[in-house]
Amino acid sequence: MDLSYSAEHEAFRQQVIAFLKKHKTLAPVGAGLRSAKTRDWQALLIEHGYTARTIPREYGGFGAKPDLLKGRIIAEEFARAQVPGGLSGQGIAMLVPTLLELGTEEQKQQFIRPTLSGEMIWCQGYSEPGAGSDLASLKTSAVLEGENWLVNGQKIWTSTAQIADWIFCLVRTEPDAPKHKGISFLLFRMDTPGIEVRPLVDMTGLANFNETFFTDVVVPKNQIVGFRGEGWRVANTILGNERDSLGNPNATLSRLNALIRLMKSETVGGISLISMPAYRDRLMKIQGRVMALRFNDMRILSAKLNRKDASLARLIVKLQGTELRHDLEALAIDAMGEAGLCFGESDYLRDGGSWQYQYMYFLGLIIGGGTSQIQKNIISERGLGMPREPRVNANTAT
Amino acid sequence: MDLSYSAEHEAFRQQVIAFLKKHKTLAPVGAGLRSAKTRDWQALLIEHGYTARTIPREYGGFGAKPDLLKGRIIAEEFARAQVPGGLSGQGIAMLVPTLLELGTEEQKQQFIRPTLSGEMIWCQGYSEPGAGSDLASLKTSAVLEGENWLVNGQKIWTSTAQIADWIFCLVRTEPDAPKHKGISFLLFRMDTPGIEVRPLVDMTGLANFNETFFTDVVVPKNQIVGFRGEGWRVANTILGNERDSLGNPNATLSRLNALIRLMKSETVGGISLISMPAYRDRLMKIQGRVMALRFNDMRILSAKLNRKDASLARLIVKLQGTELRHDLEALAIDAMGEAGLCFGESDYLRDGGSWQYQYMYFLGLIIGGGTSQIQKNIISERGLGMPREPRVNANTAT
Amino acid sequence: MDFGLSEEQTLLQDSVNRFLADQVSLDKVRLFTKNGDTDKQIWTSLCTLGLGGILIPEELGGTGLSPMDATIVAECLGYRVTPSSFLSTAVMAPVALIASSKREDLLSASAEGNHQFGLAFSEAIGSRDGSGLNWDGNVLDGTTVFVQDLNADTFLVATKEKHLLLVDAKATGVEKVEVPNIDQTRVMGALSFKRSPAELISENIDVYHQVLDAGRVMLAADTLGAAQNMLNQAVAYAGQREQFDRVIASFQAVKHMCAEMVANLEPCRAMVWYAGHALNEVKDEARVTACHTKAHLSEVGQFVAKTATEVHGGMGFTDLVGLHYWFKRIGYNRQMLGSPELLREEAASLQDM
Amino acid sequence: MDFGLSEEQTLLQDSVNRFLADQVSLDKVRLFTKNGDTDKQIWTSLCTLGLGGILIPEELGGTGLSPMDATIVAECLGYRVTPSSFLSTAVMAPVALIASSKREDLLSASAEGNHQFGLAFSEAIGSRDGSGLNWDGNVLDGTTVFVQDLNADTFLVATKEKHLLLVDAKATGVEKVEVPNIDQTRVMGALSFKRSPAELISENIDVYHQVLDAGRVMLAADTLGAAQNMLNQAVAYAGQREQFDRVIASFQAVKHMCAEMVANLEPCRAMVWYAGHALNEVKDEARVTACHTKAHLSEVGQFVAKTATEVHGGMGFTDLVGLHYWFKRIGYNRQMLGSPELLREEAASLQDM
Repeated sequence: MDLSYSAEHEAFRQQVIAFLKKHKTLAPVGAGLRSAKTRDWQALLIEHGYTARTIPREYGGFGAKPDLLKGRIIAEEFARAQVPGGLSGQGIAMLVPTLLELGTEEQKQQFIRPTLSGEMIWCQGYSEPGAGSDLASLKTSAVLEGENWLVNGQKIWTSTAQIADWIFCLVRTEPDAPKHKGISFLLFRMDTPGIEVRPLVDMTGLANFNETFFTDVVVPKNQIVGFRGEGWRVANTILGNERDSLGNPNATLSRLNALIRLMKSETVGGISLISMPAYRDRLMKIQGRVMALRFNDMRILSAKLNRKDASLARLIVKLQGTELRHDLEALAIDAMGEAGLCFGESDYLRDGGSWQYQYMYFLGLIIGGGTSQIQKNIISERGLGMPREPRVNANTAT
Repeated sequence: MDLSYSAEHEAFRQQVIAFLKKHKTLAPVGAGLRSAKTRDWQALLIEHGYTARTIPREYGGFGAKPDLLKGRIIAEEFARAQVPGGLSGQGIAMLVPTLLELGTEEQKQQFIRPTLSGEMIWCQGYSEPGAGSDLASLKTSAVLEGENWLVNGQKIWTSTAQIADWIFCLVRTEPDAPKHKGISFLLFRMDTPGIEVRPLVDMTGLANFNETFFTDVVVPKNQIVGFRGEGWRVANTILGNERDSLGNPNATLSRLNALIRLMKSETVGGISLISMPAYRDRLMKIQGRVMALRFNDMRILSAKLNRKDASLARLIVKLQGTELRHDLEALAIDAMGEAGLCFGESDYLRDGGSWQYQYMYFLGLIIGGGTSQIQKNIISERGLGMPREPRVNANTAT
Repeated sequence: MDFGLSEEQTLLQDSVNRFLADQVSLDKVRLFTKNGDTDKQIWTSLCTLGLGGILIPEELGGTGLSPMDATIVAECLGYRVTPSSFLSTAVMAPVALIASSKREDLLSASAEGNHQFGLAFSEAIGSRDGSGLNWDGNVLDGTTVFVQDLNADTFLVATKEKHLLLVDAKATGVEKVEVPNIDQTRVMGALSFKRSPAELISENIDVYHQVLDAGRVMLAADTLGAAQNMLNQAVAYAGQREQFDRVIASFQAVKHMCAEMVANLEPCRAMVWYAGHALNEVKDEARVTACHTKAHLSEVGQFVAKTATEVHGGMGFTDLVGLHYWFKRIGYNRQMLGSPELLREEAASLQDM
Repeated sequence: MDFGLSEEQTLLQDSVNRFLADQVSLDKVRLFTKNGDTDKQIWTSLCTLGLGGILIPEELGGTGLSPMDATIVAECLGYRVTPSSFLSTAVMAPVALIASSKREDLLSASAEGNHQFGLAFSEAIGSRDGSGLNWDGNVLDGTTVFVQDLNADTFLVATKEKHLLLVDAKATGVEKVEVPNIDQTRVMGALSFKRSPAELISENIDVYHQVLDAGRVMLAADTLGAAQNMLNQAVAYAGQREQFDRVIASFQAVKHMCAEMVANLEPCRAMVWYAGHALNEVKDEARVTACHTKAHLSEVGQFVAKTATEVHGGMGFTDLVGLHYWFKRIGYNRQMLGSPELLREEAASLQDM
C-alpha cells in the first residue's frame, strides 16, 4: 500500500492548483452549453491538458500519453476548488473514444475536433420503448436506398436530443440476421427532415430525457461507423465506460458531507437531527458503506495503474453505488421529517430541494444504464462464472 | 370487525380453563413420547375433546363437528396456562388427515386410533439428497414383486425416524411415467429389515433430523394409500397444512415478550439493553412486524370461519414468519453483544441458549419446508397469477 | 367473531372504489396538480356519498359511521391518489370537535360539503427553527409550518402544549403561504398569526392523542391503498412487457420482486383494519397500534414504491405512466404526523421501554 | 501510488493460503472442536512461518512486518476458520507491549511460539452484571468475562479505566472457567482474580485504543476471509447441485443471491486493506476506520453467512457440509470487541456527532 504520489505528480498537482487559482474566474458557472464562455473555458482546458488530455493533437486534443493519476489529480483539484471541469456530454464520453477506435480517418477528422471544442453536441440513440434491458431487440430500421440510408422508428431516453446537432444511433439494417448481427451504428444530423423530438417528463418533474421519432430520415451511406451489421460490437466497445460513471463514490462522499452538515444544522423541537440516535445510526451505516466504495474505487484506479485485476471490484460499482446514493438521500428526507417533503421554492426548502430530487433521480439511475436485475445477471455471469439463463423459445414462454 | 366470542364460546373457554385448573398437574412436562404419562394425558385430552377434536369417534377421536374458534380457544388457553396440548407429530398432523381423506376403510381402522393415542409414532419419508426443492424428482424406488413392494433408496430430513414405528413414504413405482405421475405413497414399519437410520447433526449441534437408507425393504402390496402413481397427489392433499405451521405468529409473540424481558433485565456497563436507542428501534421494528403478522393470522382464522377468501394472506405466512423470527433472534444476540455468543452451560448463558439455537433453527426453517426461493415462486404464481418459469430442456441448460 | 370487514363495510368499500374508478382518473389527478380546482369538485362528489360526514353523527347531517369505516375510505382514496381534504375535514377535525362537544355548526357544514378544515400539527409533533406559536387564552401569535390542506376554511391547530385550537382562515392576522411539496395531490403550507382570534377546543391531552391516532391510522390506510395499486400496476405491466422474447413476468427476478411486495403488503391489510377498529373499540391499545401501524406501513410502502417502480423499468421513472403520483403520495404519508423513527420511539415510550 | 497489496504482500498471502490449505483442513478444524490439542500444533506451524511474531521486531526474533501484513494473515486464517491465538498473541498483545516498551522477554517467547496471550477486554468495552475488576496498583481482584483464548499463558487485561495489565495465568488467585460459545474454533471464558499480582503495561489511553483498533481490524479481516469462503462454496455448490433438470446456478434467483453477496463483499476487501494500512500509517483516521470497518464487515458478513447457507438449501444446515463453522465464526467476530451498533456510535462520537 503506497498512497504517496511521485514528485512528478506532486508537481503536476501544484500546476493544476496554480492554474485554478489564476483562471477560476473564467469558469462558466451556470452558462449554457452554447455560450462563448463555455467554449472559451473548454479551449483553455484543452490547451493546458486538463480535458481531452490523451486525445491526439491532430484531432483537437492535448495529446499527452495516458496517465491515470494525472487524470485523477485534475478531477480532485477541480472538485476541491468547486470549478467545473471540461465538457462531458455523450459525444465526448462515448462517441469520441468509439471513433478513435473504430472510425475511419475521415470520420475522426470530421467529428472529433468540433465535438471536443463544444461546437458539435451529440445525443445517443440506443434504447427504444420496446428495447430496454433487451437492447439488441431494437426495431428502428435503416434501409439502403441508393447512396442513402432511410431511417424509420423511435428512440427513447435520448438526453440532450432537444439541443443536439448530431445523433449516434443504433439501427437495424439486416432484418433477417440474428438480432445481435443485424444492427449498424449510424451518425446523422438532428436537423435532418423527419426527426421529431418530444421532451419526456420524468418523476422529478423535469424533462431530463426525450423521445425521438424518425420518419424517412435520409442519412448519407458513409455515415456509418464500422461495417454493416457490426453496430452491436461498435456500441459495446464503450458501453462499459458509461456504467462506471454511475454511482461514483467521490460524488457520494460530497453528498455525505452535505448530509452531515444538514443533520448538524437542522433541528426539530430544538434538537439537532444528528443527535437523534436512530438517525445517527443510519448515518453511520451509510458512512461505512461510502468508505467501502471509496476504497474500492481507489483499488480500481490503482489496479489500472499497476495492471492488476480488479474486474470484480469494477463490476459491482453501478449496482452498489446507485443503491447507496438512493439510501443516502432517503435518510436526509426521513431525518428532516415533514420538512423533507418540501420541493419547489419556499423558505423551508433545504439545499435547493436536492434531497428529494436526487432521491428520485438515483432511483432512475438504479433502473437506467442496465437495471439492477440486469446488473446482477452480469455480475453472476461475468464475475462469478455462473451459467447464463437458459434460452427459451418465444412460444414456450407463457 | 367483531372480536367478541359468542356465549357458547365463552362458556367453552371457561370449561377449558376449569379443565386446566383441575388437571394441569397431570401434564407430562419433559416426559418421553413413549411414557405412560404422555399417553394418559393424550387419552384425557381426547376424552374431553381438547385434541383430535374433529376426528370421528369410530377412529379414536372426539367426534365433534368442526369449530375453528373452539380450536383456537383450546390453543390459547393451553398456551396461557403453559400446559402442553395434545400430541402433534407428523403422523397426527399429516398422515391422519390424509388417511381420512384418501385411505381405505381398513387403513383408517388400522392406523388412526393407535396414531392418535400415541402408541404408533410415524416419520415422513419425502425429501432425498437429490430431491429437495424439486421433490418430484425423487428416486427411491419400489418394485412390485409378487405380493410385495421392494423398496430401495435413501431419504433425508426424516425427523423422529430414530424412534418411529412406521414411516409414510414417497417412492417411485412407475419409472417410465412423467415424474409427477410415477410416485406412490407407501406405509411401512420402521423395524422392517433393510432400514438403516443415521442421525443427521445440524448446525445447532443437535441431530434434529436423520438420513434413512432402504435396502430391499419388503412392504406388503396393500400398504399403499391411493392408487399406484397417485402418490404426488396424495402427498399434496396435506402439504399445505405443514407450511402453515411454520412461522406461527403466536409463537413469535411469546418470543418477542421474552426478548423484551431480556432487554429490560440485561445490562452492559450498567445500562439496560432496552435503553440503548439503536437496539430499541430495532425492537420496535420487529414489534410492528409481529403485530402485522398476528393480525394477518386472525384474519386467516376469521376468513375460514366466515368462508371469506384470504388465500394471499395465508400464502405469505411461511416466508414472512420465518424471516421475522430469524431477525428477532438475531436482535437478542446483537443486544447482548459478547454475552450473546454463549452456547452451552455456563453462568453467563441466558434463557438456556435459546437465542443462538433459535437463530440457527429458524434459518433452517427459512430453508426447510420449501425454501424462500420456492415460496416466492409459489406466491408470485398462485397468489399473483404470474407465469411459471418456462420449462427448459435438460440439455440446453448449461 | 369476525376479524375483517363486515358485509356493510365490503359494500362501502365497493361503492367508494367504483365511484373513484369512475370519477378520479389519473387524468383528473394530473389536472388537479396543475390547478387545484377539481379538488372541490371531487370533494363535493365525495360528500354526496356521505363521506365528508362519515364520522359525524346523523343528527348533525353526517353518516355516523365508525373510524374503521373511515379507514376503508382512506384506503380507497390512497388507491386512486385522490386529492381530497378527507384526513382533515372528515376525520381529524370531527374527532376533535365531537370528543370535546364543540362547534356543531361546523360539523354540520362539513357533513354537507360546505366547509373544509386544515391541520396545523407540526408544533405539537416537533417544532422547527423559525416557527413557534403563542396562545394567550384569547389570541394566537406566531408561525406554524407544514400545514396540511392550506386552502381550508378553518384550521385545527395543535400547540406545543398539545392544546387544540380552531382558527378561521379569514380571521384577523392570519397569513397563508403555500410551501410546495413533493406530493402534488396535497396542498401544504405555512400559517402565520398576528393576534388572531382562536377558539380553544380542548386542553385534554387524551383528545389530542385521539385526534392524532385517527390521523395516523388514516395515513397508514392511504399508504396501504397506494401501495396496493403500485403492486397491481407492476404485476400488470410485467405481464405485458416483453424483453428477450418473454414477458418479463416470467423472469424469476421479476416474480420474486412482486412476491416480496405482496408478502410484505398483505399483512398490512389486517394491521390497518385492526388499527382502525382499535381507535374506538380497544382504547388501551389504540395509541401503540396507531404508531406501529403508521411506522410499519411507511416502511412497507417505501419498499413497494421503489420495487414497483423498478419492475416498470425506465417507464416507471416517466410521467407518462404516472406511477410517481403514488410513489410521492406514499412518501408524503411517511413524513406527515410523525416519521417512522419518531413513531417507533413513541411506541416504545408508551410501553415504558 | 499503489492502493492494494505489494508484491511481497501477495507472496505472503499466497504462502499462508497454501500452508493453511495444506495444514488446516475442515477435518482438522472438526478435531479441534472436539479436543483443543491440534490448536497448539497449528500454532507451532504458524510460528515456523514467522506469523506468531509478525509484528515483533526482528531483533526480538519476530518478522517485523506491518499491521497491514497482519491483516492479510487474519483474512487467510478466517478463510480456513483456523483455530489460533493470532489475534491475541500475534497482534493485540505485541501492539500493547511494543507501544509501551515492556516485557521484551514475552515478545521473544511469543515470536518463537513458546508463549501465548489471552485477552480480557470486556470490562473496558462494557461491563456485565456480576463482573468488575479492582486494581490497587499492585494486585488485581474481581471477575472479567468473555475472555478470548482462555488457555493462554498470560492475559492482557483492560480495566474500565482503559489501563492495560498483564497477569500470568499461573499467578496466585487466578481462576479460569470456560464459557462455551457458539464458535467452537475459539476458546472463551471467565477469569477471576483474588489478590493476583498484575503488571501495569500502560495507563495511556492512546495505547489502549491502538491495541483495540488493531484487534478490530483483524476481526474484520477474519470475517472477510470467512465470508469469501462461504461465497465461494455457495457458487461451487450451485454449479453442481441439480434441481428441475438444471444446475441451480442457472436459476436467476440463485444467481442474484450470489451477485448480491459478491457486490457487498468485494468492496470490503479494499476497506480492510485500508483499515490495516491506516493503523500505523494514517493515525488520525485509524480509529474511525477501524470502527467502521469492523461494523461494516459484521453486517456484510452476516448477510453473506445467511445467504450462502440458503444457497446450499438443506445441506447448508447440516454438519456434513460444515458450512456452519464459517457461519459461527462470522457471528463471533460480530460481537467480539464491540458489536456493530456500539462501533457506529463510537465512530459518530469520534467525529463529534
